[in-house]
Amino acid sequence: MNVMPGYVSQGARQDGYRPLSVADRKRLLREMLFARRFEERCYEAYVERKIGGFLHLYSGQEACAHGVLEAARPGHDYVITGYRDHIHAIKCGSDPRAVMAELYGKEAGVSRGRGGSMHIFDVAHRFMGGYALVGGPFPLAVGIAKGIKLKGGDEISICFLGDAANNQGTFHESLNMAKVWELPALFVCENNLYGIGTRIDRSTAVLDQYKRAAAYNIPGIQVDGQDIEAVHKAASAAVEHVRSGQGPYFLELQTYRYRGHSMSDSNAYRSKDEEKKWLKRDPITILRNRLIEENELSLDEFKTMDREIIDHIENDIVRFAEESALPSAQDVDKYVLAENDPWVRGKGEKA
Amino acid sequence: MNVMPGYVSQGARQDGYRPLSVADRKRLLREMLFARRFEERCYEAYVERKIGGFLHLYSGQEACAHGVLEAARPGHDYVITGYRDHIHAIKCGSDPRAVMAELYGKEAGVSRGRGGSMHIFDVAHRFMGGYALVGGPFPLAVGIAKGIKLKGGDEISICFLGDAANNQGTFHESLNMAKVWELPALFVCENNLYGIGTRIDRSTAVLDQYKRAAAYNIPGIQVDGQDIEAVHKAASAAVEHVRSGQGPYFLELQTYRYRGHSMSDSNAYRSKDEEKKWLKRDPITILRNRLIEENELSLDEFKTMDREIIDHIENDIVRFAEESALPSAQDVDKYVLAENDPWVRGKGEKA
Amino acid sequence: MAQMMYWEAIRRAHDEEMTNDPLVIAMGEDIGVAGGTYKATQGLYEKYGPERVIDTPISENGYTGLGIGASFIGVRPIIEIMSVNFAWLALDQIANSAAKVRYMSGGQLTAPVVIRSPGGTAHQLGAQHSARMEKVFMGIAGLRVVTPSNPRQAYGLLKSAVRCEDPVFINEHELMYNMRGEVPDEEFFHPLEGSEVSRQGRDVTLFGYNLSVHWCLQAAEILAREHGVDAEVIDLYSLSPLDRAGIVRSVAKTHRAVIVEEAEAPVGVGAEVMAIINEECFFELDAPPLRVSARNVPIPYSRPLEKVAIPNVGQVVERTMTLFRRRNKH
Amino acid sequence: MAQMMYWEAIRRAHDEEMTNDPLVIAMGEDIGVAGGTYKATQGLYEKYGPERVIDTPISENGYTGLGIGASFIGVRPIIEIMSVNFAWLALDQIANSAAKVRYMSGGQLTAPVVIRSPGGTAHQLGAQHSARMEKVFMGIAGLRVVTPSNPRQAYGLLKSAVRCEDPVFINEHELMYNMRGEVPDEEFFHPLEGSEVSRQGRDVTLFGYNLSVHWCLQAAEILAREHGVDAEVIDLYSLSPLDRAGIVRSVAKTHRAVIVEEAEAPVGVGAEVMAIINEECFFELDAPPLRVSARNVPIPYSRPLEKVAIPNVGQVVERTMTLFRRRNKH
Ligand SMILES: Cc1ncc(C[n+]2csc(CCOP(=O)(O)OP(=O)(O)O)c2C)c(N)n1
Ligand SMILES: Cc1ncc(C[n+]2csc(CCOP(=O)(O)OP(=O)(O)O)c2C)c(N)n1
Ligand SMILES: [Mg+2]
Ligand SMILES: [Mg+2]
Repeated sequence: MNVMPGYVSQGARQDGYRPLSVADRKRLLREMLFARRFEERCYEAYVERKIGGFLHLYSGQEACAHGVLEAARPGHDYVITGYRDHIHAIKCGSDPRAVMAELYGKEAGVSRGRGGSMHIFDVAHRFMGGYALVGGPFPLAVGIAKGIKLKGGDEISICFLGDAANNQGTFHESLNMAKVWELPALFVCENNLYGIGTRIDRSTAVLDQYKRAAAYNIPGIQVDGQDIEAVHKAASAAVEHVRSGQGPYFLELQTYRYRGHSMSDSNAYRSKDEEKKWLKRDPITILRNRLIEENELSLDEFKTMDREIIDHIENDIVRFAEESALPSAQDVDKYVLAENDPWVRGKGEKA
Repeated sequence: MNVMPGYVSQGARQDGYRPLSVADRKRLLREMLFARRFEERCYEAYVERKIGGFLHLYSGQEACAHGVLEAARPGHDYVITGYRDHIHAIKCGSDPRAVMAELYGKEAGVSRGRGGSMHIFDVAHRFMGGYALVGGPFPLAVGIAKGIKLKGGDEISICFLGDAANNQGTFHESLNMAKVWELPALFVCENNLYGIGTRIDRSTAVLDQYKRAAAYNIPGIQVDGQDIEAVHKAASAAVEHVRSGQGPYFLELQTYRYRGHSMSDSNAYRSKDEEKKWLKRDPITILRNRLIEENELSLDEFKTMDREIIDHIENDIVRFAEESALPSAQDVDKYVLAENDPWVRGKGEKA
Repeated sequence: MAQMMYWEAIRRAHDEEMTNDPLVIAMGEDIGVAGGTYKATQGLYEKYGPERVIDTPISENGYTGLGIGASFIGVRPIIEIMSVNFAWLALDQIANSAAKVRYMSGGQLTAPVVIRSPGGTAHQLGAQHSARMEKVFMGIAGLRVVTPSNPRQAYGLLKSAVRCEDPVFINEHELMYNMRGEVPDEEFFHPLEGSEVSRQGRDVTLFGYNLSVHWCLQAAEILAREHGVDAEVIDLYSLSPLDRAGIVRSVAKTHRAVIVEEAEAPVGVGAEVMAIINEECFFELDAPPLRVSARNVPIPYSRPLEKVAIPNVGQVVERTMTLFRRRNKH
Repeated sequence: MAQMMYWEAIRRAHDEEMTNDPLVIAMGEDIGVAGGTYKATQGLYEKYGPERVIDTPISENGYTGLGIGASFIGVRPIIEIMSVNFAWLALDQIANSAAKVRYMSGGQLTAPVVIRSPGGTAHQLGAQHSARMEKVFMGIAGLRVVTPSNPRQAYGLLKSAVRCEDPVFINEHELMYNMRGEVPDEEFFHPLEGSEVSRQGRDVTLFGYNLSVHWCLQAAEILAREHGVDAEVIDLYSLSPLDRAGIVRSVAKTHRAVIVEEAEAPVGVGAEVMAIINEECFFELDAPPLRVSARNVPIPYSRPLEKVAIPNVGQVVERTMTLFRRRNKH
């Protein structure tokens, strides 16, 4: 199978597309670089045992979340994803300090330390959560889309999941319902070719994931997920399709994760050769080099940006996480059920 | 949507097909007529409260089970289906008396009265059961196919299910696995356009069910399920494909059930007009008229055949069911677990 | 007070709540155009339309998850699972999403869905249509479980479940949809917690829920008439949380307890009520508490087998009397 | 006697059974090329090949059902569900197909599958990766449930489960895969029913299973050393069926019972053991039986919260001592 991106199908209207400005592209470069440094810093914190549980890092896939959400309305549109969720939340508007504090299990964490890395939630920014069961978010995303339609808003529901998640029954059931009821749902498949250690061709009968959407009459397209401008262009058309009431859409992004599936995974199942090929297509490097070629950026500026980001993460974000307080053990029973919900006591006549 | 059959896709090799002989067709006419009378007699028995629980009748769909299994090797190939299962079992070789006795809840029933109408089992004839959860048989059928491949036999695994079952997650998961592992599984979709009272276009994004198989790289075809000769021809190619080791195959048969979904269903949701259209395409009448046109059969012969069948069902089959004994209440705990399985006690050294 | 059937009471609750709040919706298989297998949603499709009364595909985990997701943003779905047996397919979304989202989001999200389903053994439906799953739902932290034993409860519990912020599973019963009973004409909301004294008694407490409450009441009549035993009957309409105080109050009075459950004994309602009694009022007991349960078998189709697989009134009476014959504890 | 780790014992059982019978296969997510998340199938892919050591797609209900179907015609699948939390997705095929097929076919078919899965709370895996589901499986008639507390049991129970005609669920534990222990060099098959006296004692019985057996043993040491209480520890390696005789034997000797479970209390192992004690030997009790359970919450990620959510040795000691301080029954 061809593990390199390239093939792009028809399917989404590309007309009326407003390309990213230089300022936008510089900002996105900074955001992606920040994402990379943030994740790498999480890696260190995990090694230092400051972060526990399972930790899934996003390094290598930055152009996916940033390219898609740049084309949508983060904080307004609803976003939901799996356990590899830090960066999606931050791009939706979450305070990186609160995200890091969550990984540290602190009360100041986005999910008050109850969720951890796999369960980042930030409802104020309409980041509806990271979920740990593969395929779990599909029906939830379609449900949010149903809610949007009922309420008559112009939001859309965006579901980011991996390639292997598409083999879960929920994928099938959810895409069918999304189409039957013409719901405003955008399915983004970050196809990094592996489900943990199992390569896509060993688990999946159809390698091009966007083709599976055809089984539900849902338009789909496959795009190079390492080139944020390509992602942004395709995503703009996809978002427009969904927001304009034309029903669900499926966007496949061909990408690659640099690190193991989670911290406990060594990547032994991948060839160094394959990894090298993909490292050559690093999303940050691609955008950086383009801006340099266009004389919009110098290598020094980039290095300065990088230093600033590293300092910011260290002195602001990590410090905040380190210094904030752990939840108190007395609160262990909080948040199981609603606190004194009047309807639990009932109302009106009763025997 | 077009509720009438007709459109037939490419996909299955038709070469080397040996058409049915006149003798075969006469036998099949008798078998289908028997099936119709058997089911109608069940209807009466249910009204007389001789049969309990849920009863799903096959009237109208006879050409599906008979056409497909005539092309396979009943009793040798493994067959599994849903709750609408009497006729599939009988075509696999089950004694109709034991099937009727099962419906009567008698110890002499195929499933010893434990199963009832929805759970006809006859393992001796490789009828692996009727199951009451929609979509449940998909993975079981694929598992049987996996077993065949492991054991190296030339059997195939045939799964008969309805159109609405295809919206269950098990459909998606099972077809994907069947293809990834190239298993000898034949999926037969008896598309009667309804899941209980919900018409296919209200629950399903893709109306032509054979098209859904493409999402798993599984070849599929759509055939007129009311013409047993068309079914037999397509099924012969499908069976050949699967038996020759080319992997799974999907066969969609366009058909119609005459009665309500089960005895408790009035069919109120269907237009009389639609029902009339389909009654004009009765599978028994189609074959009968063909034989008559060809002067291979006279109406009198047919009527005699019908009388013989009715007598046989009444005096042999129903009588057997009526006269055989109910299970004894003392046996209620039997068949939950294996009886004195030595491995439960263990073996060899233990602390 | 109007007399109405159990299904009519459920239908009325749907109708009132859907009129009250445009974000209350009903969904499930064949609940719309067909009006619902047990008529609990009859006429709602015509009245509220396809956007709010939704015939779903046969995708239990999918449409249950869809309802849960919609509830995240203010929708109040009433999801019907046609038979509780099909809920085995939806447990992932119920247990992993609905019941856990409030906790793991630190209180930011909640899933105020109502999932209704008939959860008893009807007549000869066979092993795959006769499961009783209340024990499974009771074991899930973050989920409320209630089970109405009459039309009044069926109406009032659904009303409160729709308004409540928590996910609520309502365990109904195929054999009860046509049961008649009084339902107040004025709107009311039944408490989601607690228990109800269905019959006052001094000598022994019979604990029941849903259909088994009626077995207990009939048994109590026989016990009074034929054995001079005055039984109290407690209706455990809330299975999660169970009413510890109510259980203790009654046992402290009668000093004897019998739990009658339609399900098989292992890790069931009977075991949990016994555990609560042991924990809360062990020293009040004059005899060991006992449970009358179904046999631990998949439910057989054949009538004589099915009959003995499920408990009956005679058994309740007979087992209860053993508490009086058996030697006293002291 | 060789010392080996829990995962090595499971791997050895796989290897021996796969050598013994070509129809024994292993399947699950990442068990083949990757060798299994907890190494329980390490090296088997290389040794037995892809037809018998199968990396499945992420389709829990699908591949579990596939294993069940294969078992209908003589295959003996050992199915690994990577984490028990994912088993919520496979309960339909486990409960509706595997557990019921023998009964509803009148004994014609049986589903001799083994389903293995780690079913405990590890370290900070959060609400969706910390479920303990033994109670759910124990409630399913037609399914055997065993749970090894050490490498010897892990080896011997899997061996017997593979040979047994019934479907068997093996509840393992993420925190135990690296536990060392003795396993006999000679092949052996551990009984699938019964219980084991892990420590003899006179004053009180501590019932545990899987990881909680070790909490009980540590608590017993402290009780002996610091409180002069001689505790017996019973290892309930078979959760379904539970060993009624073994439970009674011990309680009849010690007259006091404490059940220690890693799961939340409602409708759990503790409740069922209490119910059995009430039914079988109520009059032997000198004090109310009690259960030490997890808090009834989804498991939190943050360490201090997670720590208090799960029972610990100190709690077992403390709660046990209340049985001696509290006024005697007579
Ligand atoms: C229901 C379920 N099954 C299995 C797992 C274990 N698991 C976690 S991530 C993963 C692989 C998912 O791969 P993919 O969907 O491609 O996402 P990626 O990790 O590559 O981003 C698996 C098998 C799980 N968390 N949930
Ligand atoms: C898991 C599950 N969900 C729902 C049902 C209720 N039910 C029984 S048959 C049926 C319709 C199935 O339609 P289809 O698959 O087209 O088969 P047909 O009855 O038309 O032959 C439904 C919804 C069930 N038995 N199992
Ligand atoms: Mg992936
Ligand atoms: Mg149909």
